[in-house]
Amino acid sequence: MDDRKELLKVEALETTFFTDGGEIPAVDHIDFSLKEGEILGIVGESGCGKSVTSLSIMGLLPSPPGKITGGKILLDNKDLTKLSEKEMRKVRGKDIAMIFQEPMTSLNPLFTIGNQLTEAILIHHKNWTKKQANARAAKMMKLVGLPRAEELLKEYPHQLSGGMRQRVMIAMALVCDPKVLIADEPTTALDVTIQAQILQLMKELNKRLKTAVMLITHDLGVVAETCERVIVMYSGQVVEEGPVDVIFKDPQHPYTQGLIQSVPDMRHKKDRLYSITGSVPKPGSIKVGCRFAARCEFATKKCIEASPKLYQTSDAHKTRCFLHEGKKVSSNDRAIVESTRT
Amino acid sequence: MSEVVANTTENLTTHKEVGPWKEAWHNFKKSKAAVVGAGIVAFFIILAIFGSWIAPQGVNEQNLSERLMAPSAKHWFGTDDFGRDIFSRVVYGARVSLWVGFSSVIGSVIVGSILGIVAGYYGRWVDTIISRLFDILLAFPSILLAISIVAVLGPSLQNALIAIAIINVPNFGRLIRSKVLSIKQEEYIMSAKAIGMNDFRILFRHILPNSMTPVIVQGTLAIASAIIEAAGLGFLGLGAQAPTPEWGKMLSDARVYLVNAPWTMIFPGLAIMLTVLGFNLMGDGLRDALDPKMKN
Amino acid sequence: GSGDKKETSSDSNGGKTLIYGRSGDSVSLDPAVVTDGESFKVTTNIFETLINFGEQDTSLQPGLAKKWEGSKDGLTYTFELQEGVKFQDGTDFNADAVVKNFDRWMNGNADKFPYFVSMFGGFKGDKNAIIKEVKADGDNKVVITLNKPQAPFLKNLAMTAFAIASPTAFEKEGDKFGDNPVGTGPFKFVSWKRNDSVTIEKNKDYWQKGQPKLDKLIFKSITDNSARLNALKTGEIDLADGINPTDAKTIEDDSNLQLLKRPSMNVGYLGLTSTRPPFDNVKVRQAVNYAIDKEAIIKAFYNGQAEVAKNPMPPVIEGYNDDVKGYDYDPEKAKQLLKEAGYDGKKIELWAMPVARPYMPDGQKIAEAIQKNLADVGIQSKIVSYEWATYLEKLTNGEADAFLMGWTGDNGDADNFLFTLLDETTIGSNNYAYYKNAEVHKLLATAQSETNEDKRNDLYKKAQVIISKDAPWVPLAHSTPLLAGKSTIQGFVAHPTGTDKFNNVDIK
Amino acid sequence: MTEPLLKVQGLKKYFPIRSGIFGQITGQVKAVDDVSFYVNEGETLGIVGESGCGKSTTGRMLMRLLEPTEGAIEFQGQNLAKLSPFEMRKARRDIQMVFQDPYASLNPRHSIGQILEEPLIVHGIGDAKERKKRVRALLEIVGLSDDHAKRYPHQFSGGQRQRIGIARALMTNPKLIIADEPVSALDVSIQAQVLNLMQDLQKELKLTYIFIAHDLGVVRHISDRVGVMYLGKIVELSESEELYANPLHPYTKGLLSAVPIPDPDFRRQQIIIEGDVPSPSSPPKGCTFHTRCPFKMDICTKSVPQLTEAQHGHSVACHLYNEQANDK
Amino acid sequence: MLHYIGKRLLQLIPVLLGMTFIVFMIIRAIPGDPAKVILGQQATKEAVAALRANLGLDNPWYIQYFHYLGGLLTGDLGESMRTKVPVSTEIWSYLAATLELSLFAMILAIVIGVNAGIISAWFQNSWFDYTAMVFALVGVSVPIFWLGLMGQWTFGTQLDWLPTTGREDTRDPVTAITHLYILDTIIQGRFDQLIVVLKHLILPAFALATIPMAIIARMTRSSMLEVMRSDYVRTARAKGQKMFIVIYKHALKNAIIPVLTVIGLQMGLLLGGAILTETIFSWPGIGRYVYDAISFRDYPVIQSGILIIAFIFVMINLIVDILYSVIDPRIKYK
Ligand SMILES: Nc1ncnc2c1ncn2[C@@H]1O[C@H](COP(=O)(O)OP(=O)(O)OP(=O)(O)O)[C@@H](O)[C@H]1O
Ligand SMILES: Nc1ncnc2c1ncn2[C@@H]1O[C@H](COP(=O)(O)OP(=O)(O)OP(=O)(O)O)[C@@H](O)[C@H]1O
Ligand SMILES: [Mg+2]
Ligand SMILES: [Mg+2]
Repeated sequence: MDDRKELLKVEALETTFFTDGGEIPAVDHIDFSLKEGEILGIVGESGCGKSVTSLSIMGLLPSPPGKITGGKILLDNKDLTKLSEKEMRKVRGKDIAMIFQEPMTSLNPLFTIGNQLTEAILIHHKNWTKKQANARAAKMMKLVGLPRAEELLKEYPHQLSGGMRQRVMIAMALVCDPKVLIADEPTTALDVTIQAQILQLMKELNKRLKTAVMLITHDLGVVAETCERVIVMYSGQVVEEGPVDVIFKDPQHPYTQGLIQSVPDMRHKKDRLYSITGSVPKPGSIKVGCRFAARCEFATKKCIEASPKLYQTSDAHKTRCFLHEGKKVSSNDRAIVESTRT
Repeated sequence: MSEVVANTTENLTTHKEVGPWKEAWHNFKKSKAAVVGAGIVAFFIILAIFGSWIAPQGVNEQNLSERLMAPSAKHWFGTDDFGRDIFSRVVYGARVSLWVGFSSVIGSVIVGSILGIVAGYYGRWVDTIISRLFDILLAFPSILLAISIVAVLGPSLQNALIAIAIINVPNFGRLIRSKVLSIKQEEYIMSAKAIGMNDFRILFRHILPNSMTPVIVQGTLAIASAIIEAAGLGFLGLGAQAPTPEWGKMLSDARVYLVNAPWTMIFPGLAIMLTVLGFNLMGDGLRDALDPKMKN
Repeated sequence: GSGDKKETSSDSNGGKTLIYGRSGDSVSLDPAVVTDGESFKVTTNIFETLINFGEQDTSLQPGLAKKWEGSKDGLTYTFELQEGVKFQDGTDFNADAVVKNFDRWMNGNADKFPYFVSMFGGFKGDKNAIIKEVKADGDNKVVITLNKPQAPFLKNLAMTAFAIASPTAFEKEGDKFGDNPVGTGPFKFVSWKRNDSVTIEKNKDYWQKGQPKLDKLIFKSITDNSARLNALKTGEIDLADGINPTDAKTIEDDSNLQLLKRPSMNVGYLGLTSTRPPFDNVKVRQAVNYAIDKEAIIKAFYNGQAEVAKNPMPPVIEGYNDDVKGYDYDPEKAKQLLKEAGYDGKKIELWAMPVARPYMPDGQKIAEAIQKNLADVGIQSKIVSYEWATYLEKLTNGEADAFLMGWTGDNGDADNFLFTLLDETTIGSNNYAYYKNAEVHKLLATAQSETNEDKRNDLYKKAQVIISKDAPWVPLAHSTPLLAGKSTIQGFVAHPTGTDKFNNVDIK
Repeated sequence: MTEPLLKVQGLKKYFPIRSGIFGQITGQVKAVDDVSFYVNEGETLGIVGESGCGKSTTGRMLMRLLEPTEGAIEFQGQNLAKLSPFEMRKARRDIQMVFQDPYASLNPRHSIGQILEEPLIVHGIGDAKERKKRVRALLEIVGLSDDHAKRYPHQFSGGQRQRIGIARALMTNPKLIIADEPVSALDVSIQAQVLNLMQDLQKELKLTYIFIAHDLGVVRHISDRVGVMYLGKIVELSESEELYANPLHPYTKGLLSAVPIPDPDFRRQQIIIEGDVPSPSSPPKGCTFHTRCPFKMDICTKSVPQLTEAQHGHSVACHLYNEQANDK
Repeated sequence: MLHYIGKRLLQLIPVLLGMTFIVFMIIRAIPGDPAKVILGQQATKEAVAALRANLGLDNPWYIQYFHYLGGLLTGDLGESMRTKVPVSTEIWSYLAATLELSLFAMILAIVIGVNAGIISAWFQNSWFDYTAMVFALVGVSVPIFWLGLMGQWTFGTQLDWLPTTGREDTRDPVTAITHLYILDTIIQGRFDQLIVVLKHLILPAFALATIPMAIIARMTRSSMLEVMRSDYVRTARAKGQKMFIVIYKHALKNAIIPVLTVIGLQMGLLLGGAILTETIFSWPGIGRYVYDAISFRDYPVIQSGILIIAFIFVMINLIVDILYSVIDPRIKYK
């Protein structure tokens, strides 16, 4: 259906935190891929492993306690999990760039914007002069729609508003033309009007620069408006995957269904919101059975006793729910089937 | 393995009634260093309480014929220039040092808390005056202040203790003041006000208990430094008086024997170091357990 | 300069330098204005007095005065001066200079010249002033007339405080004289780093030929006894004062070092304030005298470097009564006396000196030993201490029950011990025990103006008998203060007063 | 129409900015600048606006947790702004508050039982037994169980804590509840639970809400009337249906169009409001929105538009409509 | 900035004034008459009375106080009752001795402490981390006088590597110009003396440096660990920056701010708190100077000495605050 190349492929990724309280499998056999130039949305509630997934890709897990305990992260068929720190450094910023949720804290408060931008350039363009780097920085600042680019370069982060800082972060991420941009909740900390500006910008840049974007968010609205494809995560697992229209029109997993229904719609007033009972389980607390079973209206005995796999329900649509069993099992899931027997 | 983990997390969130103190204790137990520290402190507390049973010899039992004997089976730590058993004196000394540490810190905590709370809660000119007073006291070279106070009151253990308490007051005062100021901004104080609670109740039910954790942490560490300060004053002859077996005083008495009878200096010195180390370890552990924000 | 401490004590100029480590710095280098021994230690080598003490005693020897003569009535003294002596600034030393010095003192006030008033009663015009006038009789004779006879007058004059200074210098410098002292002595002042060191160097024009032998003499303050000994061992200094008795052995064992002893001219005692119960009862005081084991104390804390005391003054001083028997260590007798006295078992305060002094190397520890002795006979005590100045003040006010104290003689005269320490008129100053005995007072007062030595000594001997019976003190020890020096030092003789002259000291 | 339960007139809060050697006042943050509105019994008034526009400050002033700089707060015939601190404490029985941060608004050292009982103790309601009973009752009402009373805040999830916060607000049987962003810290699925709970309670207990939020969807869902705040002022105030269907103020229009809609098919004409919210310490002259307004006119930079009724029950503070009103 | 400094200096006035008052009252509460102390045991009553009058001690305390304050206003710190030397002329040499010692100690403490802290944080839970932190813990638990004595005994007496007393070779004294001997010897080109001076510094400086070193190491470590968890460090790493640069450029600059506070406080403590070290090493410093003055009841010296130490202490804090704003552009002092 889509013949774009798969740029980044995550296979059976497993990331565990080894804490005093025991092992927390924050990311538990995740598979997905990101194609050239697409915007892939990852949604899920707080703590479901979105950030851990992205940090695993970047090789920036807080370690200790975090560690990739299984799976592969293939970028152009190169397995990032196998790279040394030194090789990984060449990938970061150059091939994969990342922006974070908190524009307020993601910039170093003690260095000027210019300093931080040119630093990002000079790391990967060792033979550039300061001047070249500065020019490039200024150009990027204009690209992300920041006025007074030259002046801003001399200013410190605290002198900028949240929206401006997030633009700087985007500029910084894109400064070395990465192939992949991971944006971890880039607008959560911003006001709606500013969020709209930033999302607009990201869409524009994606079109212009053809950078593939992995957009992590918990806001279904953002997904609907910005992404082509979406992955829904729940408690460290992917529970549903598919193109945006499909997921929103035909959500198959009860969780996705509930999630979509529980958002108050601004366009028309519902008398009562749909609500999913209970709360998200801590990763690792449920080992057997569907992790959503306890909150699921349709849960059967089977859901508690056996773990569902990610079932391919149509060409581009996968669901982790027994209701959709019987359709063909995706090849990636074989690994999971084998390893969940532990 | 992972089953156990699952159970504990479950327990914490849904089953057992674990109060904040219990949880702190739980965290505390996890740190080996803290447990070792607490063990050392407990050990010295036991020495302090049961010293008279543990010590093989009376603390002031002189025996001039057995002066300055090297450590032996009879006198584990040797004897001093009065022929007194150093081991016994070190054991008794635990009582003195712990007494100084605890009581001076309790004194400064009480006075510092009162001043800090008044300053932090009422603000305005009261705050200005008290804060300036703290500034003044802090700007004093603390040892000189302690020496002056002892000079006024006369050298004795009790007065050294008072001097140490006084020099520590501004530390606790400031700590509490800033804590009160920050807690005042907390939303649960706002919500306490919102339910119509009066200042007094807010202060004593909410602000005070919540400002206590850093005080406990700081207090533990302050006990450690109070013991060292007392030893320093004792060393200058301004602390405990003879024949009190205060470790610092023992060190200063033993100075002249450093070459001829080093054991007279080594054991009291080690005792100070160990006790202080114990309190420091415990304080670090408490900080991690009680005040995760202060955690390193 | 190589600055390497390993080298022998000679300087790069080929000169001989000796560093004398001591416990404190000088207050001033003008001997007339100070009272402390550390100041005198330096000035005695820059200045000279009319009369000198003997090398190791307080006998009177010629100094800047060749000869002297006193009149029968003890009111006039005539001094014949050395000739050809010059001050270090070139000013001539003569009768005129001496008179100017006396004028300076006599026209001063107690604030400026405290020692003068202590020793000579007062200044010009004062009621109690001893000295009436000082006149030059030609170039080389000085006549001093007194208002009333003073037996220790010549001994007083021999004290370093009354050394003769260059009138040109003190007139020019005024209050600053203490920073730029000029005398006739063997050494002249070079520099003073406060709290650290005073440097004096050889006076090349010194009138006594062949002296001094050293080129440079440095007085270095090292407060702490152990540190000072350390510095000696490491060669940072050559000679150290104030050696702990306990360290005597290490020094003797060290072939690079020699132990030097200062003849004793002091007394360390336990005062019993006779106005405070239970010590208002003479029997209790006597009991305490029996209770204390002086021998053991001396053995333990003076390391044997002291002599058991039985009188309030050391035996080297004329007038010492060796016939006084003193009190032996006899706890039984003490208990019995206490019983007789009806001692109620009241716990007393035992005051311990906070500082080390030659007569009391470690007040705290001696107090501990005494506490034990007292407890053995049934007197419970609590050891109390104050910071030194407070301690003295409170003793002066008679606030202590029993206290450790001591005295080092200034001029080697019996008066300087017995009168100063135990006369009723000195209550409120040095008679801390508040001892008062009319008979003793009469004896001591008479002795003050008795110029016949034998008669005078008799009076003192009588007084000692009474004092011993009244037992206001427990005299503990006459200690031998210790010094240590490199074994290469020659000719050093420690003086009992603590002010050592370096005229003949040499380094091999 | 009956008297409204709460009527706010010309409410202002200026925070002084202190600096200089003696900490003298060198400026003001006009956090809330002349706000007026009313709330009828049983209804929900929603207040929306971007961060820093003064929503919380308004809410807190209503309870006198912050002293208003100016203005009247009439509640059941009393002017709250004039009450003595003692009287005000009594009055708080009838007005309660639910806070944004379910983690920070509960004292971590007190058990849930203690937290819930406290308002009763403070107001001297009932004896120990009755109080316990009421605690139990309210725990049940907010969907928690009896044995939760012994636990401590950190042992609950965010949603549960927010229920506890609501229960606490209900302890004294208040008439008015001011909810300051009660759901914005919660996940969507939890948010729905809490919103439902609040709606149910309102019906059951005849509560009146002032619901502060920045999520327009949530506000629309729960409110009967909505006020839009911008930089310390209410710029538009109307029935919620009307407001969402027919926003008048350019800011409201921009705001509504900025909200992402979870429907990939939904296409609309987006009005992107440029720039950031100016600082309340130096608000723009005239209409405070003119710096970002796509329909700016000359007058906007000069004169401050007043909140006037443009259509029936629909007030707006914008010169565009003032003119229309004038024209008519 | 200048405005801010001016403001801070103005705020100092009440603190220092309060300080003079407290010191004044405390030292006058110490029993013991300076006149008697100065004149010694032999002094007569008349001599004491005369000296008291001369020193102005017979005036009521408030007159004495205002007299003293009046002097201070004209820059007169009074003169030592004992030596009659104006405090202002002699205090600098003591202060310089202490400054040299404590600065040297502080530099040691900072260089070693900060780097140990960084490396510990970088390689958290490594053997280096454990060893360094054990040392740091022991470091804050050891009484310095005991450490000083042990050092003196080991390196001075036993091994004979280093001198144990004073600041210079007494036989070849440094000609004081600034009284900071390191400077003086350099100015005079006496590098042989410089080495001697440095040798004298080592033992006392190490004794003195132990505690601040330990505290700084611990503080740096915890501050670094916190900063290293921060988003901007993650951002820097996400750019592909080398760990070394991330740590020494991005993290350290942020982490150093709380450490600076500690450094300021410790520096203040060193200045006034070096008494024990100065005693053990016969260092002619200000702590010892004031301490001796206390035992001699030399009121002007005590008053002015403490005042000056306090003044330096608050100035150090001011400098630390100014450094904050140099490092952290967010801190703007109006
Ligand atoms: N440093 C850590 N130590 C231990 N556990 C961690 C750590 N970081 C994350 N986790 C665990 O990993 C799980 C997933 O966290 P992650 O940050 O990926 O969530 P998220 O989906 O990004 O949530 P949010 O929306 O809140 O950002 C969490 O539930 C947490 O328990
Ligand atoms: N105590 C205070 N002192 C000074 N300024 C304050 C204070 N409290 C709030 N402000 C200022 O008042 C303005 C309004 O703040 P308020 O908290 O009411 O905003 P808000 O609309 O609730 O924002 P948010 O959505 O972030 O909660 C802000 O600019 C804030 O900086
Ligand atoms: Mg996240
Ligand atoms: Mg708010």
